[in-house]
Formats: sequence, C-alpha cells, structure tokens
Amino acid sequence: MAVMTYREALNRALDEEMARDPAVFLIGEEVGEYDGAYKVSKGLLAKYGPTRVKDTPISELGFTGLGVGAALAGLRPVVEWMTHNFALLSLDQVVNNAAKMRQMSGGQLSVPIVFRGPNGPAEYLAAQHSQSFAAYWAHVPGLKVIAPATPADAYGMLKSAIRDDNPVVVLEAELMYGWKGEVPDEEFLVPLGKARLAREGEDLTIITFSKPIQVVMEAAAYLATKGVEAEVIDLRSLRPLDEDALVRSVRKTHRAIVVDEAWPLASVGSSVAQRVMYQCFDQLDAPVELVAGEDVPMPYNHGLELAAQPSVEKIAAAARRVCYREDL
Amino acid sequence: MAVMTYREALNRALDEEMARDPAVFLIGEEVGEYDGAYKVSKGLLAKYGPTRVKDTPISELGFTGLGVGAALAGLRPVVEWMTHNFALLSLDQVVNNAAKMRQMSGGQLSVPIVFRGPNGPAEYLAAQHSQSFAAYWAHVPGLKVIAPATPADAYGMLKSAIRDDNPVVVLEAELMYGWKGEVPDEEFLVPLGKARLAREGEDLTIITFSKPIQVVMEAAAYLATKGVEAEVIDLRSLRPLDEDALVRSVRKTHRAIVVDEAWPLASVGSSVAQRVMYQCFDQLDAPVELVAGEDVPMPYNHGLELAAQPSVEKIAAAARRVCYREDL
Amino acid sequence: MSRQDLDRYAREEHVATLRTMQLIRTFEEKAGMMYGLRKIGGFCHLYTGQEAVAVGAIRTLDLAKDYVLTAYRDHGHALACGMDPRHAMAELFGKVTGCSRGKGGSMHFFDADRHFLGGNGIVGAQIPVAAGVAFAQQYQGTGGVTLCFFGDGAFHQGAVHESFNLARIWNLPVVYIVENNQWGMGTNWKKVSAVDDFATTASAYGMQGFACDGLDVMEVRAVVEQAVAEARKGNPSFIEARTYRYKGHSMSDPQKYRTREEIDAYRKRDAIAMYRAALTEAGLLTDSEWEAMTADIDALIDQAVTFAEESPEPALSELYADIYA
Amino acid sequence: MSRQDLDRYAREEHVATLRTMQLIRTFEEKAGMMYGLRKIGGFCHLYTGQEAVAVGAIRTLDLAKDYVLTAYRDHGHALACGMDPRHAMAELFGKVTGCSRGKGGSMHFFDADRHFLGGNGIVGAQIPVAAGVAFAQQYQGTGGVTLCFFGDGAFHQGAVHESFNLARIWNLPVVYIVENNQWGMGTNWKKVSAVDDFATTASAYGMQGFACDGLDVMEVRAVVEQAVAEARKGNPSFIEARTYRYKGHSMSDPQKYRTREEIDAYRKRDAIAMYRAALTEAGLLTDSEWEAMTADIDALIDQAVTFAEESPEPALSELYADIYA
Ligand SMILES: Cc1ncc(C[n+]2csc(CCOP(=O)(O)OP(=O)(O)O)c2C)c(N)n1
Ligand SMILES: Cc1ncc(C[n+]2csc(CCOP(=O)(O)OP(=O)(O)O)c2C)c(N)n1
Ligand SMILES: [Mg+2]
Ligand SMILES: [Mg+2]
Repeated sequence: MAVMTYREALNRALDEEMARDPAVFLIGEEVGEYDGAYKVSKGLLAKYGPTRVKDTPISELGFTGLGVGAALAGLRPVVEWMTHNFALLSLDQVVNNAAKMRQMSGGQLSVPIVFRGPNGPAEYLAAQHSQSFAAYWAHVPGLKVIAPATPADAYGMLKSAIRDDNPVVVLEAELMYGWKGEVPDEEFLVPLGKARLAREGEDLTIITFSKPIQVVMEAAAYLATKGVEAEVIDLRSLRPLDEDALVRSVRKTHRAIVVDEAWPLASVGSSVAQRVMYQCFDQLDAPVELVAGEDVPMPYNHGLELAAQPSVEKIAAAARRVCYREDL
Repeated sequence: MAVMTYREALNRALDEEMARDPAVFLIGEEVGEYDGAYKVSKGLLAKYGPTRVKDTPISELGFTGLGVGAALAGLRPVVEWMTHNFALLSLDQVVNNAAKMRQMSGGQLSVPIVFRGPNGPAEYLAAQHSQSFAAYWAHVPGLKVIAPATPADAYGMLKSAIRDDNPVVVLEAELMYGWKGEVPDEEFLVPLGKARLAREGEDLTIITFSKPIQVVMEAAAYLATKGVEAEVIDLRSLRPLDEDALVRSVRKTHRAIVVDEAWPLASVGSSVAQRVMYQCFDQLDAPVELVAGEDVPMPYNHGLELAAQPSVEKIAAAARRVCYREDL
Repeated sequence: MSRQDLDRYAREEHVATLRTMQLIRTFEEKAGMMYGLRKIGGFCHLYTGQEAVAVGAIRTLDLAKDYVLTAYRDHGHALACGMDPRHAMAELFGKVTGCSRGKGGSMHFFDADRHFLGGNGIVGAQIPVAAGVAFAQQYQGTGGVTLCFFGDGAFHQGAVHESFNLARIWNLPVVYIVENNQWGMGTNWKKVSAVDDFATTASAYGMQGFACDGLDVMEVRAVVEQAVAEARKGNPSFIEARTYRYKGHSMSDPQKYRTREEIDAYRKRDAIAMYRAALTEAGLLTDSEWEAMTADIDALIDQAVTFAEESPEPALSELYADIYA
Repeated sequence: MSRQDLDRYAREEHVATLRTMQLIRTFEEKAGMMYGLRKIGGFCHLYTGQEAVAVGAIRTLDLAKDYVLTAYRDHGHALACGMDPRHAMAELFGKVTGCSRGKGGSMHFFDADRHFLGGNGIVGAQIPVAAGVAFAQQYQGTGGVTLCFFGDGAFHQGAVHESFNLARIWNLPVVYIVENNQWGMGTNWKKVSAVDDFATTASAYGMQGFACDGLDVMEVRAVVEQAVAEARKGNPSFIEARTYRYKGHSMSDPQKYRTREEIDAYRKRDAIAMYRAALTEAGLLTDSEWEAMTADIDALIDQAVTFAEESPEPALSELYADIYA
C-alpha cells in the first residue's frame, strides 16, 4: 500500500482511466504543457499526447460546453476548471445542458462527463478566489456531486465518476492536493453516493465534507481529550446524499454538528442539518448545529481570512452547545 | 386605493423612480420598443426615451456587467433579465463583481443596482425555462434578495430596492404578473428585510415566498375548514432573512411548514426550515416540514409539470404530519 | 434560381427537397392551429418562412455520421433530419409517444438516431455544444461534420466568440449557420449589431465566411456544400443565411414591431413558391404532381395530429424517470 | 523612439513618465522581495516589463473625469493612476492602511478618488464593467473616457465579444487595450488564438483597431491619445500593445514553458532602459538626474515598506464591515 498525495491519487486515477478507455480525454486551462495549474495532470500530455490532453484558451463557457457536446457524441470528457470560482462562467452549460439533456430528450441522450477542479478557500486569495460553490451544484437534479477528502477516495471516486454515465461534478481543494494518505496498490473503485465513516464515536456526530474534514478531525481529537467521542462522517457525495448514514449515526449519538466552509444560507450544510433534524427529530437531544463559513466575502488579510472559516474553536463551541457542557 | 396588477405595480414603481431620480435607468432585452417581454416596462421608453430605457442585444453577461460598471460610476441601473434562467450566463458579474466590489475595495465603492425578472416555473416551458434560482442569489453575501408576492409589495419593495445602495436581486414570476391587489394611491416604500404576515393563525405556521403563496393561501383556507388555523408568513426578503418574524410565529404555533418551489437540496426553503428548527427546537411539536419542488428537471407535459410543484395536496399532507391529524 | 443550379441535382432530389420544405410548412401551420385550440402550450416558435435554410443545409449531410444542432425554433430542423412528424406532433402535445417522451416540448426536440441533438432553449447554448460534437467526430475520426444553426439574436452571445475560436484553433469539422431572419423577438438585427454583415466577422477567427440568400434553397445548398466540404478537411466556417420568419417570435407575440407590408414583401419571395416555380418552369414538376404531393403531406400531418391526440400522457411515475442513467 | 516623438512633450512630462515607469519597476521588485520574505501571500502578479503600456496609456487621461480598469496584474496601473505606493504596499501586506483596507490584496487594488476601479481576479470580468463605466460617462455627459486593460489570455472570453458589440452599437467612450505579453500563464498566445493579430479583429465590431509596440512608451502614448480622442467623440476602439512580462505569471510560477533566452532577448529591449536612453540622447535627462530619480524612488518604496510593516492589521471586527451600505 503506497502513501501518496491527493494530487497523485487524482493523477493516478486519470492515468489509469485514460489508459483503460480511449474515449476518456482531459480538457482545460493549462492541463497539458503546464501539467495543470495545480499539477494534477502531471505527465499526462507526455503520455497521451495533445489529442487527449487539450490545453484550452481561457473560455470557460466555451470549453465546458464543448465537453458537453463531446460527451453527447460518445466521448467521456474530464473537464478541469482551474478553480470552481471560474466555473460560474460556465454554469449555464452544466445546469441547463449537462444536467438536463437526458431528461429533456426523454432518455435518448447521455452526458458522461466529469467536471473537476479546486473549490473553496485556499490562502490569501481574497473574495473572488475563495468560495465554495458546493451548493450551486448540489442544488441541481441531473448532476452527481462528489467531494473526496482522502487520497484513496480521490482515486476511487474519480475513477467511478469517469465511468459514470451521468455528469459528475468533483469538488477538490487547493490545500488538499498535498494531503497524504494510503492508497491500495491494486485498482479499486469507490462507489458514488455513500458517506465515509471517518471516525467512530458515541457521543456526538460531526458531519462534513471536503477540506473542513481536517479541522473536524482536530476538533474530534480535542473533544476526545474532554471525554467526548465524536463520530465523524465525511459525506463524500453531496448528490445523491447518503441520508441513511447520517440517520444511523445520529440515532446513536443524539447530537449533531454540520461543518461546511460555504456561506450558511441556502448551503449544503444548512440543508444537511435540515435533513438530520427532520429525520431524527425525536432522537435529538439538541438542535443540530451548523458551523459554516462566515457570511462574508473572503477577506485577503490572513487573520480575517482564518476568522471567516470553520475552526476547531468554532466546532468546540458548537459541541459545547449540543452536549450542554460548558467545559468543552 | 387602486386595484392593480403586480405588473402594473412594478411599472408604477419604475416610472416613479425614473421620474424622481435621473440616475435611474432600465436596461435589458426587449425592455424598450417591445415594452418588456412581460410588459413590465410598458410605456417607459415612450416616456423616458432611449437613453434611459436601453434595449440590449442578447448578451446577458455583457449587459449585466455593464450595469455593474454604470452603478460604480454613479448611476442606478435596473437590469431586467428576461427570466432568471438566462441570468445564469451573467451570474459571475453578480456574484463576483456586484456583490463583492464594496468589500474588495475596503468600502470605497458602491454598487447600487437592481437585477430583476421572472423566476421559477410558469406553464408548459420545460426544464430550461422553469427553474427557481432563489438559492443561487440568497447564498451570496453582498447581495440583497427580495421576492415580493403582492402588487403592493412589488411596488413598495422595488422602489426601496432602487433606492438601496446595495445590489438587490428581485424575484418576480411570470404567473404573478397578472395577480391583482390593492395598492395605495399615495407613494410608499416597503423596507427590505421584513417578512409579511399574510394570514394570522394559532395552529401552524406556513412559511413561503413568491408564487407559492397562492397554493399556501389556498391550503390555509382548506385547513381552516378542518379547524386548523394556519399563520402564513410571506418571507418577501430572502437576504436578509427576517428570522425574528419566523421565530415569533413558530413559538406561538409550535408547528411549521416551509414551502419553496425550488429543488429541495441546498435551497432557501431547506435553509429556512433549518433555521426554524434550530431557533425553535424546544418549542416545536413536530419537525418542520419542507414542501419543495420535486427534485427533477421540469417536464413539459402539463400533468407532470403540476406534479413537480408544491400543491394544496402536498401542503395538506405536510399539515397532516406536523399536526398529527390523519383527517387533514 | 438558375437552370444551372437546378441541373446539379437529379429530379428525385429536387422533389424530396421541395417535399421536405412543404412538410415543414404544413406541420408548422397545423401546429399553429393546434396551439390555437390549446392542444399545445408554452412557447411554440414556428419556422414558417425559413424552410429553405434547414432543408437546403441539412440535405447536404450524411446523417449516418454528421450531426445537427439548433435552438428552440427546432421543428423544421428535426423534420429535415427525418424525424417522424407523428413523434414531433406528439411531443408538442406533451404525449409519451413524443420524440422526447413529452418531457421536452417544442423547444426540446431530439432524435438521437437521426443525429439531431436538439433543440436548446437558452439562446446560444448549442454553439459550444456543437463544437464539442465536432470535437468528438475529429477525435474518433468518423469523417463527420456538425452543422450548428443559431439566430441573428444569438450572434451576440459570448459563446459565439469562444466557440469560433476553439473551432478554428483545433480545426474542428463544424459549420455554423446564422439564420438571420432579421428579428430576435422584437429586436431588429441591425439595432443590436455593430456590423451589417455577419459573414465578414469570420475573419476575426481566421475562418472563411459565406453569405447566402436564405430564401433560395439551391443557393443555401450550394454554399453549405462548400462549407461542409471544407469542414471535412478541418476548416470550420461560418455562413450567414438571410431569411425571414412569417409568424410571430412565438405564438404569443403581437408583432407590433414590424409592419404587415414587411411581411407581405417577404411572402412574395416565399422560398417554397419560388422553388416550386423554378422546378415547374424547368419541367421537373407538374402542377398535378405538386397537388399530389401537398395532398399526401396534408394527410401525413393529419395523421400526425390523430396520432398525437390518441397517444397517452406520460404516467405520473415518469416524473423521476430519465434523469439519471 | 524618434526625436519627433519625444518633441511632442515637455521635458517635465517625460521625466514624470519615466519616473512613473521606474516607480512601478521598483515597487514590483520590492514586492517580489517581500513575497520571498512571506510578508505577502497568495497570488501576486508582477507587472515588471510591461510598464510602458500602463504608463504610456494612462498619462493620456484626465483622471478627474476618465476612468481606468484592469485585471489582477494591477499594481502598475494603480500606481500610474497616482495611487500612493504606501497604500499599495500596505494592501499587499494585508494591512488596514492598504488601498482596500487589507480586504482586497494584490488582485484587488482600488482607488476610487483617482478613478482606478480595480483590479479584477476573474479573467475578462472587467471588460463589461468598463463598458458600463463608459455608459455612465456618456449618460452623464461628463466627457470622460474609460480605459480598460486586459491580457492576451483574456481576449478569448465571451465577455470581449459582448462588450465590444455593446460599446460600438451605443458609441460608448471606451478604449480597450489588450496587453499582449504573449503568455497567459503558461500558454503562448499563438497557441490559443485563431488570429495572430488581435487589432484586426476590431473590424468584426465596426471599430477601429490599433497596434503598437508596447515596449515603446511614446508609441503607446501616441496610439492611445488617438484612440482616446476618438472615444471622446463616441468611437470606441481596440488597441493591441505587444509587450512582455519578465517575471513568472505569479510568484509561484516555475516558468518551464519559456526559455531564459526569450526573456533575455526582451530584457535587451527593456522599456525603461530604451526610454531613458532616448531621453539621455535627446539631452532631456542627465545620468545624475537619473541617479537622483532612482534614489528618490528607492527611498519612497522603502518608506512604503516601512509604512506597510508598521501599519496595523485590520481588527477582527472588520470581518463584517464594508459588505453592505
Ligand atoms: C440566454 C437567453 N436569453 C434570452 C432568451 C429569450 N429569448 C428567446 S428567443 C429570443 C430571441 C432570439 O432571436 P434569434 O437568435 O434571432 O432567433 P429567432 O427567434 O429569430 O429564431 C430571446 C431573447 C433565451 N431563451 N435565452
Ligand atoms: C475566469 C478565469 N479563468 C481562469 C483564471 C486563472 N487565471 C488567472 S490569470 C490567467 C492567465 C491570464 O492571462 P492574460 O489574460 O494574458 O493576462 P496576464 O497574466 O498575461 O497579464 C488565468 C488562466 C481566472 N483568474 N479567471
Ligand atoms: Mg432571429
Ligand atoms: Mg498575457
């Protein structure tokens, strides 16, 4: 079992899927000669050539729509958005074409396409470059939306996404690309739609996805020092959402915190909290807490930037409330 | 007190604000010579001329961004999107520029602009033309988002929006344009950020916004015949959200249903239900119900189209659950 | 329409071309009637007047390998690709036998078997998609080309700029055709365009630009043939076909923006009438052959209506069908 | 740079122009150092090498009524508009004394008083906004024009197409300048452009297109003067200034995509060195004047660093400030 970075795991998945299926190709800004803005596609141009690794002009609407068309005509495009921030320019092609073509055509058409790239805040990047748009994708029927948070999931879920006959949006994160983890050497797939139990615990369920898993795990470690064993669920898949996994855990712990780095209103996090409270209303000992990104455009100043994001302190404060324990 | 349509009320607001302030202008597709795709701008070109009523090419990104620039340089644009479906093409300009310019500039810049047009499903329009994007706007700090549901609110809130120094997104609805209601003859403003009590009741709170107010009021009338008096809250403003009004009502009724015609996941409705459950957890006799649009792209067939939307039956079924009354 | 132009094709081809144009005309007129009877709802954009463009262009294709995309004014293109009028009419009626199983309606006709990929309600949204279809054709080496239609109004969408550039830098086998029917809803094209000749803008993308009289089916065909041949060699191009729509933008348009005179002037240059006259003059079509043809088409369209009428609505259980694979 | 060109301006104007270029150069070099010292974080795009474009262009303006917008590589334009280097440096340090109160950082410089409207991190997003600023100028009859800079990479965004058309059909007083520094991140402009001459594409919008050597500040100035004069009459236009960036795309760019030789070749045609040499040769600037100037600028930039260092961070309570009016 090799230890590899999240970036390497994505790269391995891309490599293997391109080797396996000649219909798979990668397209986006700087994916080829530059090896990817975040080096996810490193070496792929050299290996697969310029027909299958396409560097594009800065034309998000154009090359995203081009991907949709290529998928309609039998290819399996992997569209890399340099970041999800820029994907707003191509949102129409995802929401109105990719997500709806199958339905609008009465089932005649298939759009097997993957849209992927870093989402959410990194560091010192200010308002336009530090946004989580998970909600924009998760809102839309016809899409699948995934957010792997470990190298193994990055590998196994990206492979599943590429083989999926539906459009799949993948939320990665710049700061996650360097994360390391074990990834089995033999090929495997991680099915889409299932949450991951990241930590077992009896006292409290913390639900999150993507990069905040890090602060959540730290918070869980902290809470353990106070005798509170948190169960941590990494959603991994936002659409479909694995409600069963959430319900199962919360029925056991009777307390829940949802952590989402996006703005709170109309967010995935708020929606997950709503589902949990709805499904587990009688089992809950306290209302579900939502630890969200602050409701502000991200400031450049690093102190403010950190203050705008979920933190161990904020999660601990939420735990204090759901556990009714002043000492957390 | 005149009875006028929602469309006429918007028209009156535009007319009065254009007369009052020469910096106000209207821009969008077909707003001038055609009098507006839905006739909201009827007569304004004739009255104010082509400098202040600008017909645009079909270039949503371009003319929306142009509006942002005009606002930065001292005008007060009202940008009409023919529908919110098409606004996806201009989302970047709203989310990344209009909403953030003040913050990114450390408070130097102001973007006093109104973006408005019909949102949500009308009839027989299929998947690309029948979507509620309330969540996309409500998610974003820096914007205000309003959804007047009566002619009086349409008039008073649009006037407030035009005078507001922040970017304001207005959600109208094609099927609401013909709704009639009383609008006082003398000028008035409706402040942004306050919910409207649409119906008083003791037994149950139903929270909604925009067009579904109609089925909600019908459902409330039906429930009254069964002895259940529903309090109906029309949010009117989605950002900021008037949580106080919700909490006040639910503390009284101990039961709530949220009705939102958008898809359920990461929707405004789901977020409102989450807020209510969080704030009123101990006062609630049942989990808050969410009656949302079905999680599907809108089908063209009218039977399916109706089945995809909130209905009196669905609200009654939700009432049956929150009131624990099989007979509703 | 010169004799020389006509001589380029066999009589059967001419008859088939005229027949398709008339089929579209008849279909659209019937659809308009059915809309009036409230059998059809929503936005219904008729193609009447523009038949020569879709038919002249699409008849140059080999739909075993070529593809067609267009916007929401799509009935004509679908029929020109060979869609069964019964499935087209049933779709307008929202029936489960419709080409999109009643889910798509007028704006979302699709016929995957005949390589007709819609039908798009977002102005300009098919333009990058078409580049992608052409990309796949190139990638797979099918030898196919993609024909993408859009309107004069759509020309000002950013998608045009992005897609034309992509098509050229990658030598995609795509032909873009702007059907300049001179109105985008109530907006005259000259009011919103910085140039009064779309075809020349091709030079901004290093592409060849063509212009043709969109009312002359033979001229459309000749130009598209040339463009398609170039596209097969990896030279994308852009054609402006000047045409005219007889009906309102959609069924609910009061059309205050244009005069009766303007419409009448164009009706005098009716594409079908001109073509029929040329064929008759050339001795390729007799009046009785024409009568027989139209009678046959009328019957076909009546059958389409009957089929649509008698077909069932989709079951409510269909609501969640065909969304995910 | 001909003597004739030089003679068009007074000595003071030349000195001020050269000084601004050198100020930018020095500021950027210091910013690069401070980035290395981790005083600055995130994306920091230096303007080194391109100074002649911003300075030559912006000096043609009357910033009492004219406006400037650009992309994220914005330090040079801000300084050319007259932003205090202390406020610029403090912004990079994320301090509350920064031009954007530490909220914007490198990509989001703003100076409302000097009519510098940013600073935009979304490639191409300032292009429609600039059309809107020009729209307001026209609407209010201020006589002002708007100068909008963007990169060769940005040229392929749909926003260009939409905005150019809007500018022309409404005769907006806007001048668009593409700073073709030949690279958009690691992408050579020729690889992604269907044409090898951006200026000619202006004809697709009925606009005048200009090309100039972006390393020759006098040539930039002459062309922009002409374009600005036309814009004031309601004729928008589009200028391609061919230039070069010395540093990586941002501070974290390993620059494997280009050769040292290429950079060195351009460094031999350094805009500041060429201009200084021309002024010296023309007897407008002595070596000791140049030394004094650079010493003065060095001191100014050092002061800017000290100012930035010593300024306070924004208070945490600032998090919710300046979002709503
Ligand atoms: C992005 C977008 N903006 C606006 C509309 C509304 N709309 C539908 S058709 C149309 C006019 C299009 O005109 P043109 O491209 O000339 O096509 P034609 O109707 O003449 O066939 C408009 C504005 C839309 N459907 N999509
Ligand atoms: C919409 C969008 N897409 C992609 C990016 C990432 N990005 C930032 S700068 C850049 C290259 C831009 O090149 P160019 O326009 O030539 O400007 P230059 O950096 O040379 O000044 C890219 C791809 C972005 N910021 N915004
Ligand atoms: Mg048209
Ligand atoms: Mg560049």
